[in-house]
Amino acid sequence: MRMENNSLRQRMETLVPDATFPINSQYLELVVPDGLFHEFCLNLKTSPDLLFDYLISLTAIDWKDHYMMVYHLTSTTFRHTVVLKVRIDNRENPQVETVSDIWKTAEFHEREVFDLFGIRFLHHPDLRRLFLDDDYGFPLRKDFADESRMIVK
Amino acid sequence: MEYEDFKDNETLELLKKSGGNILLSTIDNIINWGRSNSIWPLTFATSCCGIEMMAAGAPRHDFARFGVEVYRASPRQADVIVVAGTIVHKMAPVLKRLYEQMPDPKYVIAMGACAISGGPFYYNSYSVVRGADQVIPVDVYIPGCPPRPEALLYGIMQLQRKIKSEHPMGNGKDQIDPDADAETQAKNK
Amino acid sequence: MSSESLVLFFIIGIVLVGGAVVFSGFIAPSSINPAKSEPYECGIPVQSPAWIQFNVGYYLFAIIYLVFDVETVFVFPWAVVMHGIGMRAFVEILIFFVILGLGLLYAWRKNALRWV
Amino acid sequence: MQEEIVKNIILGEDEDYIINMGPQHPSTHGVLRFEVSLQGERIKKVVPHCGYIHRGIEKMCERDTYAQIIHLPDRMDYLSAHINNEAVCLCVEKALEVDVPERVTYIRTILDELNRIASHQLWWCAMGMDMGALTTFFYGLRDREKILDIFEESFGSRLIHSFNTPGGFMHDIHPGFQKRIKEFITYFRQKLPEYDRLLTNNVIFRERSIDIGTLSKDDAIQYGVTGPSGRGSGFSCDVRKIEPYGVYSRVEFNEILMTEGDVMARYKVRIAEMYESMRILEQLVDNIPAGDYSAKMKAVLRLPAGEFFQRVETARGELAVFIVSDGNKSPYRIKFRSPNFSNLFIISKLAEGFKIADLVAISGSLDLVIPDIDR
Repeated sequence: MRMENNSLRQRMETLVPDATFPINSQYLELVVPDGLFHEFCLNLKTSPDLLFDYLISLTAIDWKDHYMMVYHLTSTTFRHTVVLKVRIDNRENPQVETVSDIWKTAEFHEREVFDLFGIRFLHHPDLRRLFLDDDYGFPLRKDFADESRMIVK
Repeated sequence: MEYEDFKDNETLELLKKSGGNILLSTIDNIINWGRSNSIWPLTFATSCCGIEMMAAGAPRHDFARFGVEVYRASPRQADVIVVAGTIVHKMAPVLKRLYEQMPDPKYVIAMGACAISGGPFYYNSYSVVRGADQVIPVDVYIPGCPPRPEALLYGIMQLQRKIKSEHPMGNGKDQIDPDADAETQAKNK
Repeated sequence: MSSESLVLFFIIGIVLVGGAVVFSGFIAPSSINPAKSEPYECGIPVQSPAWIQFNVGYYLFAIIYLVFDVETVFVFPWAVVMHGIGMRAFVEILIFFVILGLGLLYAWRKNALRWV
Repeated sequence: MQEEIVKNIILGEDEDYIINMGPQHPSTHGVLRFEVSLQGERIKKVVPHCGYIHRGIEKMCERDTYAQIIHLPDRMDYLSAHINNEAVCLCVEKALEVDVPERVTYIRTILDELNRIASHQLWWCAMGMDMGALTTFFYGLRDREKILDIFEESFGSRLIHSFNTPGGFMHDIHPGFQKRIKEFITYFRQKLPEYDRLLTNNVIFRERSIDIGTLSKDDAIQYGVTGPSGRGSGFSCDVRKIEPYGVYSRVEFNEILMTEGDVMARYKVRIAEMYESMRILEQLVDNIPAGDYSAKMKAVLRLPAGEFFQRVETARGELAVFIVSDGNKSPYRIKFRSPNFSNLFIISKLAEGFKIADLVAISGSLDLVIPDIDR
């Protein structure tokens, strides 16, 4: 049965106690510590009353001092949606657990995020760059600059 | 476009003037007539201009009327490569190799703002080549984003005129570049 | 169909084809560059060599096609003279077809025709 | 080097024969490279390589204002250009809590459906051409020109017409808009069965599309294959039904779902969707409410700080626009969840074991537009 945001929120609090819930007008949003992130995702997908089986989109945001991974998940049976976030503080070598074994589409979204942000995903089947060639920088980082190719207006 | 002003506007005068004795020999005329009236394009569409190129090949704006009969899939049988769409740094060597694998005489039409100068992606894009002429020599530029099929037809007509003023047998003078300085013109004469 | 017109027909064929080839070779500009001699593979340098072992099924198909192609070559001269000879020629060609039909049946039974 | 080649010839079997169905190939609908490792004619493995048209649109958007961003999603999926435009406008309007006049939502939904029919028509002609039926190319594009005339009359441009701005339209539609749509519908109502007779019941087409490249439902969900490609195998992912936007909640249409999941099922879903789109058009075209064509908007829009997510159903699947704004005039980060990106990577799973000619049919049935993959 479709769970509204607040009932969904209680369910999440039972699952991962120290998640923070930033305000979001549309969907339930929660930031999960990356320690137990992978096992929490597995829980989201398999527990019978949640069944988040469709990963809409997976992306990253560069907040200059830390990265924020954003996962939009929804369930095709119950039609409720949740926005999952993981904070990555390490700037030089950003790493996060992969979810490609839970949602197959994440394998390619993660390769794209690696290509454009440089965030490595642990245990990813084949983490190669998708669009750019290997020696190129990571363009979507805020501190990216490339005078030779980019004319900035 | 009426046939009269297609026949002689100022660019054709420029071509005539720059061609030295424009009086082409009959062989030149025959060869140019054959080449200009059957230009086969290569199916090379990277993005949106490709759809307008397909529309130009479709029943309404059918450019088979101008001799551009059929899209050839391989460069070995194509005469003109219509660069329709954005050229990206990863695609530039591919375009270069395709251009080199085309048999002579070969021509290039840069269709759309992206192929002319990078178009809407000129600023702030780290991976767009600003214009196909940085990769291969371009004969005709067709502005527009995407240009209408009629614009592509007009571009092909311009290419046909350009072919008609060539000297394949080389017995005309070398092309005197009108705005080159006097000294090189004298040398050419 | 006297033989002179056959010879004349043959010569005109040679002249036209040869002329076109020579004329185009004469007037066509040629630009030699390294990429031109490379095999064309959608704009990407070729990765794996073409000298690999293919399935034998393709070879069998080619041979069977060749047999029946040659068969049609025999039928053409027969068709020209068939009217003169009459019924006897018809029976001969039937026997010819039956023998080749048996060959086809044998190939079919041996699964040579199953596309790999 | 010499003996190495000889060794290869003798061994031969272990090393695959790799062919590039490369960037310049008529059946890849753009610049996408399939690295196909073959055994005779049978495909062992397909590895898609993209990036040949990656223009860095998401990086560009971080420097443009919202009115400028509207023109970039058009160049991503140019066949559903209007729907991409509308996605960004809806997201901006949701962030600014602007209530758009009723007339605008009606016309936007009409344009969505017209764009969907035009895109399906072009898919139909490209797929037929890929599988050898050249007549579909001419029939499909001939009828598509009728829709492009409607767009051209109201917006001035045919394919990419950036007519949407946050808050409404740049100018009102042409008075003859409704008349032309009604003409088009009566014209296309007789033509669509003709398409059916031409290709759907064609023996060669059926032979090459039934039980080819079957996609199971949970694979479709796992890989996020949305749109008609996903609905061909039963995955009900129509955003017009799940999160209705525009007038879709008040319009009565049904979502086409097939279960076989092969090339023929995806084909049938798209043909049936053209009928559904015409049904929606008929319900909307007569009762476009009067009113002004745009809400009052400031010149430079500044979204409040926060994150906004808008899902839209394009002709190829679900496009989601995710704008992260920190309050100034250009977004801090914008992410387009493009439908073709997820639809593409299923092909390596679908094409295994089939012949290389079937790879053309499968990629035709997935209806890929490559700049939408690379952005």
